[in-house]
Amino acid sequence: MSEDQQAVIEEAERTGSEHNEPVQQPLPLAFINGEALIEKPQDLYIPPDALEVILESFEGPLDLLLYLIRKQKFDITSLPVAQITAQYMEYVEVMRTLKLELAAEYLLMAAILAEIKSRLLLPRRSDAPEDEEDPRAELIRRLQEYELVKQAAEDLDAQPRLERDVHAVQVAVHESVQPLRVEPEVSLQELVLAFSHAMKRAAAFEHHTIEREALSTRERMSLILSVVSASRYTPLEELFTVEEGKAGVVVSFLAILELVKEQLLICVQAGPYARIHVKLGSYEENQ
Amino acid sequence: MKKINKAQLKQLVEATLFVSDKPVSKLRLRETVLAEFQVSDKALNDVLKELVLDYQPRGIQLVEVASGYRFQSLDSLSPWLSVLWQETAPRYSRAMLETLALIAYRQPITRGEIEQVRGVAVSSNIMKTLTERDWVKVVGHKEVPGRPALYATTRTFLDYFSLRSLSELPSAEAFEKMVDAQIVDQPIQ
Amino acid sequence: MKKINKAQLKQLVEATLFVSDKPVSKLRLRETVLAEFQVSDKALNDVLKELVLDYQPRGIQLVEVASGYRFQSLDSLSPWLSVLWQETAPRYSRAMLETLALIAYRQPITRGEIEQVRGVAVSSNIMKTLTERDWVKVVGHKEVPGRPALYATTRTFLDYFSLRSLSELPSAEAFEKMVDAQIVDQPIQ
Repeated sequence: MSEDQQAVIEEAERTGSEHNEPVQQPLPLAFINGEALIEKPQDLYIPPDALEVILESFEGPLDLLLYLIRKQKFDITSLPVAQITAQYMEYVEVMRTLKLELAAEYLLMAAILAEIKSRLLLPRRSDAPEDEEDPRAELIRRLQEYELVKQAAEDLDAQPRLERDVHAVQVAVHESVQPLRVEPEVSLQELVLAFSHAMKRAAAFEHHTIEREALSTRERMSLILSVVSASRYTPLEELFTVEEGKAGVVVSFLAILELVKEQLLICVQAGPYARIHVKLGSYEENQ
Repeated sequence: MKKINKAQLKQLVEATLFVSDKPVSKLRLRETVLAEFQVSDKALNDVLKELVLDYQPRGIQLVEVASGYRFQSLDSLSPWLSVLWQETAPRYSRAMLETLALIAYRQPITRGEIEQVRGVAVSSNIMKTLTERDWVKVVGHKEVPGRPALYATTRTFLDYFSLRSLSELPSAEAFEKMVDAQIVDQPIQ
Repeated sequence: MKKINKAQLKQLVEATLFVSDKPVSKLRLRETVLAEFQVSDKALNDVLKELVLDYQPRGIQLVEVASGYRFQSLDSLSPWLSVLWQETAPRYSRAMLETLALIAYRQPITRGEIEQVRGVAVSSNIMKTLTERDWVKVVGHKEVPGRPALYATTRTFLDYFSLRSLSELPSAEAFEKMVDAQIVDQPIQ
């Protein structure tokens, strides 16, 4: 039982006993089976308002039993069933009268207590096995277990807790920290498929004739474009790399022809056998 | 893999623990900020130990919880720090704490088993709150009629209560004794 | 007003700056955590100065900004800390892939030419994304009215697809044959 609840009960007991000064005729506490209950339960008297609070403060019949046992300073293992049952019943009766909705668990426990009591009263049969279990054993075990859980819950509550006892620290990052963008992955297959889709669609819509060109030529076209300038003439031979061999020279030559055809490149030659120069731009513009 | 000197390693680890919104494990350090560096286990452990010591006299502490390392304010300062927040930290009912404790100590456990020990029904609200806070999760179903859900606690629960593992739970020993005693007592079952 | 010694004041101010999600001004310190203490301006200034100095060699720094003091990570650590914030970009759209494919297979090509083949406008966003990823670049301008940019693929593009040169790009026809062959080859599945 937490300190809070203990305080509520103690407060209730104190005000209760004051309220119960024998100066005036005591009002009936409750009506049980039509009879006025004037006498307070043996261990304490709780005013009706406080009872509800207390009732809510018990976490069930085991909690109430534990409270009664502790209050009388009994040892759980010796569980004096007769006394505990009597006190428990008084509580339950009062609860039942004052609070309409008494959890069924309380009544179930009352039945269990009554059963244990009756078994204890019965004389032990002579042919009973030696190791016959004490009828209280199961209840004692449950009470011990529940007491442990209750303690564990209190311990858990006392554990340093985020938000209440400790606060997590989070420091801002310097503004130069930029989130790292993970770019989507693309497979070569996707790329080829996309090209094939685009071309098929183009063919279907426009009856485009798509010329086949060696990719190496187109790549070389890009390369040449990035090398030559619009303002300055570049000697043609600078666009060939001897180390590439014949095939490479042919690719470069085809790329240059293609660029001239597409009017991206201008070729000029000052006279027969003179050096050929190229620059960006189209003939039309230059004329 | 690049080399990194100890001073730089310490600064990088320190800054990472500070800017992260969750506890950071050694594994996560290695997978993120330390990915390109060659760092021995010993070097990393040494740096973490040093950081724990460095902050011992300060207003915040470096602690290890279930999912990694985290900086947190000194608990003795909480009475003053709490004025920084409009809302006070939630208080949890005994029913909630007892249910949580049972799940923590007896996991995996069904709702029926919790009710048996507590002697009262467990409200659905409690299970909902515990699940929503990500303190408790369903880890399976018991193979009995109705296949009731089996509950267990999460890493978030341990982190929240500043625990590294379940074995650090208070009164864990008492629980084990109790369970052992029961097993001895009930050999027939 | 209670007294507070300097060590405690320093711890409390430090913890407050750490747990706050916004910069904290001296006024706010006085109105919240220090409300019940008697603290001189000098004492508060001294403590803040000391904290700034304490953190100078560390992975985070205490800095004063417009609205108060705050801790922030050391700027030189930014390149590594960036890894902690990863954003996964969404998958590329079909329009994006087709544009990239056309640039790869038909380079150098203008945006107008891509639009002609695809039959729809190419959004500036697509060109921007491809350029930012450094897969595509402008290699020149076509000498026609408007001088449109000519796009080509980059070395980064080739590296990404593990190609030594564009000539290694499979031709669409060959690729389709391969796909067909696979379908014929695996009739059972």
